[in-house]
Amino acid sequence: MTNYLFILIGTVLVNNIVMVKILGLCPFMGVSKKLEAAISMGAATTFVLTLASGASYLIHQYLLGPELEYLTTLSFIVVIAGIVQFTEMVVQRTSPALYQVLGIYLPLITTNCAVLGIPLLNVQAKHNFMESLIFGFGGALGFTLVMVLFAGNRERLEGADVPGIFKGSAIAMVTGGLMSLSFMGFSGLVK
Amino acid sequence: MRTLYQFHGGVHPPTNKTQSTRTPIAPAPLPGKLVIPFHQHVGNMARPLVKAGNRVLKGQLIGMPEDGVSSAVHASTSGTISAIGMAVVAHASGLPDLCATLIPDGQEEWVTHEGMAYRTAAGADVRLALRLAGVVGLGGAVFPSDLKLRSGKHKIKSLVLNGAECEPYITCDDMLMRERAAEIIRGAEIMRFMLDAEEVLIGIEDNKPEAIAAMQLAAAASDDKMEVIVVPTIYPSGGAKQLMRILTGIEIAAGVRSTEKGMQCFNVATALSIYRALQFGEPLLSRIVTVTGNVRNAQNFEVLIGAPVNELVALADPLPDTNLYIMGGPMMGVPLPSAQVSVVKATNCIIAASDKLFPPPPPALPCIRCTRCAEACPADLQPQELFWFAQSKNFGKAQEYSLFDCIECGACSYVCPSHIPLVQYYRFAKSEIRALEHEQAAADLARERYEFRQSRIERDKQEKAEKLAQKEMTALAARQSAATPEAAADNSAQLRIQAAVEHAREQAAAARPKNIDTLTPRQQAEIAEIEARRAKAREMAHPDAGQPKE
Amino acid sequence: MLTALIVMSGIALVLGAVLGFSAIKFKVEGNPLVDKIDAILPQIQCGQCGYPGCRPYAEAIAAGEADINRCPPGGEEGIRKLADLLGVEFKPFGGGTVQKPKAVAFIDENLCIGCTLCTQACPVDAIAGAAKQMHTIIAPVCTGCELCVAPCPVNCISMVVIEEKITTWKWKYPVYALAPVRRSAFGRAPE
Amino acid sequence: MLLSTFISKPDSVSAIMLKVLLALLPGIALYVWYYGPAILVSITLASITALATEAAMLKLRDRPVKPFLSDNSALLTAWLLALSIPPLAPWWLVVVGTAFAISVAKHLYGGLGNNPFNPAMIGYAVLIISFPSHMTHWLSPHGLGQVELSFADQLAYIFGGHLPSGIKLDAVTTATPLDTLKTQLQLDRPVKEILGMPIYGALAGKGSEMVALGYILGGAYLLFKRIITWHIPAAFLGTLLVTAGIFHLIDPGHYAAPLFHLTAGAAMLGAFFILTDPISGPTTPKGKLIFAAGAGFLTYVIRVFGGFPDGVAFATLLMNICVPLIDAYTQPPVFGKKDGGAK
Repeated sequence: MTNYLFILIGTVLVNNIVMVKILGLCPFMGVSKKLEAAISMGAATTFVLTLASGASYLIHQYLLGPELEYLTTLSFIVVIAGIVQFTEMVVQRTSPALYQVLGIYLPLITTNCAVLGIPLLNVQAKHNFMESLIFGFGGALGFTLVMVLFAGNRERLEGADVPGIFKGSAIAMVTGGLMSLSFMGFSGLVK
Repeated sequence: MRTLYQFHGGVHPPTNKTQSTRTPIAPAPLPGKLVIPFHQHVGNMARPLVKAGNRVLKGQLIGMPEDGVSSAVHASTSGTISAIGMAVVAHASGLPDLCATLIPDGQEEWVTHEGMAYRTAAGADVRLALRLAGVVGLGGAVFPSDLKLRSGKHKIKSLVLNGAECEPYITCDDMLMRERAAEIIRGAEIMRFMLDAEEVLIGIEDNKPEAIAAMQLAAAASDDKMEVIVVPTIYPSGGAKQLMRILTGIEIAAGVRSTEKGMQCFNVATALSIYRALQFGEPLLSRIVTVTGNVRNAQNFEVLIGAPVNELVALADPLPDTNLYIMGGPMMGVPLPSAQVSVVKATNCIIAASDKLFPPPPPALPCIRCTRCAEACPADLQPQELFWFAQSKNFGKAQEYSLFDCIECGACSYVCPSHIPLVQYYRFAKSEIRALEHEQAAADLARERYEFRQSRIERDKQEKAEKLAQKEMTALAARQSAATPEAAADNSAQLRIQAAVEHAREQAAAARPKNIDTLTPRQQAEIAEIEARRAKAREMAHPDAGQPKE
Repeated sequence: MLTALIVMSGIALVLGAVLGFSAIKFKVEGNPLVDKIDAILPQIQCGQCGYPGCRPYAEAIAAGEADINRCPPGGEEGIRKLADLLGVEFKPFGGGTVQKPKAVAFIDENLCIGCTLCTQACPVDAIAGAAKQMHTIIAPVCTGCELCVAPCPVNCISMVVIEEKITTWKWKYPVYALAPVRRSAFGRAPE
Repeated sequence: MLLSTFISKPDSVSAIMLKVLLALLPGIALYVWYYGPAILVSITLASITALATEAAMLKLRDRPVKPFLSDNSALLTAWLLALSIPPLAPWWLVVVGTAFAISVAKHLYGGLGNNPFNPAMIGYAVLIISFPSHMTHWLSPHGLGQVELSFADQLAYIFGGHLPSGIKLDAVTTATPLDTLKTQLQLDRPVKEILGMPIYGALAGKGSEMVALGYILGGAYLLFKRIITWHIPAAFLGTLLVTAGIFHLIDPGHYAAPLFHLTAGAAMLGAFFILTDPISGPTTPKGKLIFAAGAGFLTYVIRVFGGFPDGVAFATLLMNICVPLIDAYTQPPVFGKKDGGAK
């Protein structure tokens, strides 16, 4: 049980997928202008990532096996793309407002490297099924947390007297960097 | 002892009131010219009833209240109207507005007037009398008083009389209460009667002991349940909502009427003018104005509405380094665009300002979020957030943070260590939001009209097509049914003639000018002239049309 | 090799089946985006965008055929709102469009010949008048689109800029003064 | 034309910042008393760097230099940073940290009033991640080092990097009390025994606990002058106390007493001077409590379980990130819209 807790804390804070592993920067920069959009993006990613972690574990464990190891990345991409498509259709049907907010970013979850990265890390770390699920969920939770915090800061930064050339993405990048610096404070917390 | 409540925040600026309370209220002499704006109150502008050259009597109605929220405007003295036109008025914009210029004849000849028995008259009649007497709130809001004297469906428990006068420098209500307490109490009795209120609470700040004593004496003589309540000196205790909170503990949110909570609040000077209007039939022609600041003899004057500010200030002997006049107090007042503007019903105080009296603030620095403003805000707002959104023009967020609950009291600007003109930002954001809302309403209306037009055009097209189809059908039927070609030709010719007649009739109806039955000869002449001009225009537009062809 | 082919096509088959099923199950009709865009447009129906009205322009934007910066009456604020809604970057006005001050049409009634050409042109029925009668603009509903100006055969329609009155006056943005504020003395020194 | 309020309280940003600087003096005085005047060198260095960077950035950004240079905010950043790094740090360390703090953490965001992070703590975080070894050599308090350096020797080291021949750096410096506790605990020694080492005083580090007392004094002055409110110090110290207390109760042999944590490291400096920075902190009373409580908890976690010797800086930065959300969700009800607002 503590093992699971450590994996969760580890993925959410210590080895945060965005702040420490520097994965998934595309939606991190793209969908963090508005708080609501960031929350929705986080929720959608959490859904996809948890599902993808579980599915990819099953595929890797039972379908591929050691002799088809070289198909790992390929098959993961296909599965993730499928799950994202599925999510998109569900969201569009069940919550048009959310669909509107997420806009073009929903399909972009497919190309979110964090979503591919986490299943691959799972394989690398030789996690079992439960561990893979929690690792995926924790990673997505960490992603959501950082997205929401970042969006809050960006909304506030809109009113700041940022020098002309740093307006927009540039200052957002700087902020992301300083946030990453802050998250380094967690290093060493979970070995 | 009554329990008093507190409102959040508030500030203690130096009061500077003693300068202008040393001498009693003095009547200001008749000025050489009065400029009376037709829009002195909240709501619609009054409609002018006089023309240039008319002689008017003192108290004569010259501006008729328009529909809804509006109030009357009167000639403040007898004389001749020399002009009706645009003139710069006492407004922060410095823009001109419609005014009547009145040259006094010095006779002070009153129009016939008499009081009314308000206790026996119908409530609506009493309110109409007040509306026609131009009685508006004299505390600065200038909201027509008659509209506030309807108890409506809510039971009014407390009538609050506002004598707090918390703004620094201003003493007009203080002096009025000292000298005319009895009349104010009479006015309060009238209002209590009209609202059927249980009690009258008169709130006065504890820095006006003479006024408190006078009012207590007068209130004791009244048969109504009246209580003079001494409230601690803190700005802005004179804000209607803040005073009601202090006296009753009840807070009235923005957009909520105080009557819903069983209260109504009036300024003491308004009570006096209500009394004068109903007891003697005297409309609101003058008010008490404090003239203070950078002057040698600060004093309160009874001034006719429309008197020019420079003539008024001259009575108090302003010092030579005066470079600005402020209408109102130093916290909420507005700088006057010119010294030539006239005193209006909202003018409670004129402060002569100089750089020495009110030193220009040091440069404004960015907000450091120290939250002194939030601690001082009597409306429990977060001024630093409002400022952040207003300065970045993020109006949606500003509204989310309750921008419109701001009463613009200036307590935040007063305490700001960065010297940011905060209220200024809120006023800017508020007027922008109002304009945007107005634009949105206009866009909605335009969309509606556009869609209606589209559907009408569509319908017309369809009807035309149907008619055409029908015509063809009948024609076809006629052709088929007609035994002889002659009959058929007859038929179609008949149809054609009928259509032509109808068309002509239609055209005639369309071209005939309307409303010509009851025209005066002059109007008829005008129409003829227009027709001639039109013919000429037609000629100009089609030069070859009228010319004989060669 | 064969197993790899079988595995991959198996994954593809399963995903295809799931997606195909959900495409039927979660079908969504209509496009609410057009309404949202239309709500932002100023409804002046001026056609300066190159489309015959606001709604056609909204449809073109939703279909991705038109840029968001082609509505001069909407102003920069309008472009910003559209950019927010569609999740795209703000663009300045393009295609030589200029923002003009708000105005309403005015018919010189001395010259009007009552030809009704302008009433036919007006998209919001803001011109009153029948054939051979002089026409009048109903100023409160006039959107200032200028569509009536060109058709007039006698050039009797002009655009009158709406002037600021006390009732429409707006407080100005405070100048963020970093130099000490000097009070501007009014025209004449007080006597 | 001047349109808003015509009168204002005689107060200014520079006066507020000056009072905060004044409040730091007792702590600095005790610092000098226990550790020698080297700290004054780094404070001076940091101040000069801060003012120079500020002026350069203002010029680059085309903003008036004078009003901002005289607002004392750059000086405050410099002082706080100088007090957070070892006094015997080489000159370039101070300069790099301060310049980074002022230019990136402050001016890229628009200067005074706009920075979302505490600039001094950004400077500290950059230094401890980039130059960890330089950041752990703290001067030993008087009487504890094997050798005492003269002021001239200290200057020579700060600016030249040379110690007098025959003296090793380890002979004049030591790890901080918090750091020592952490490394000794890894050797499985009980807390009680570790705290018996000569660098420890009555509550925490010898000398450093007295400096903390100086900060408390300064904090009291700030509270008295109403520059800061009670919310942040109380919530921060309270949470730190409670968290440390719980762990201490669970295993007194492994977790130091709560009072140790209150007086060790930068806890007091953080409570009264760092977390109370209004610009990067929340503005609502409830928000201040949440912010400071979060910082207190994170400080303890990073200190005790994390990889860095102290947690105040990182806890401050992590809570800085949360400020916009904390503010947004702790807005107090406005006039007339309170629950049960009628009476």
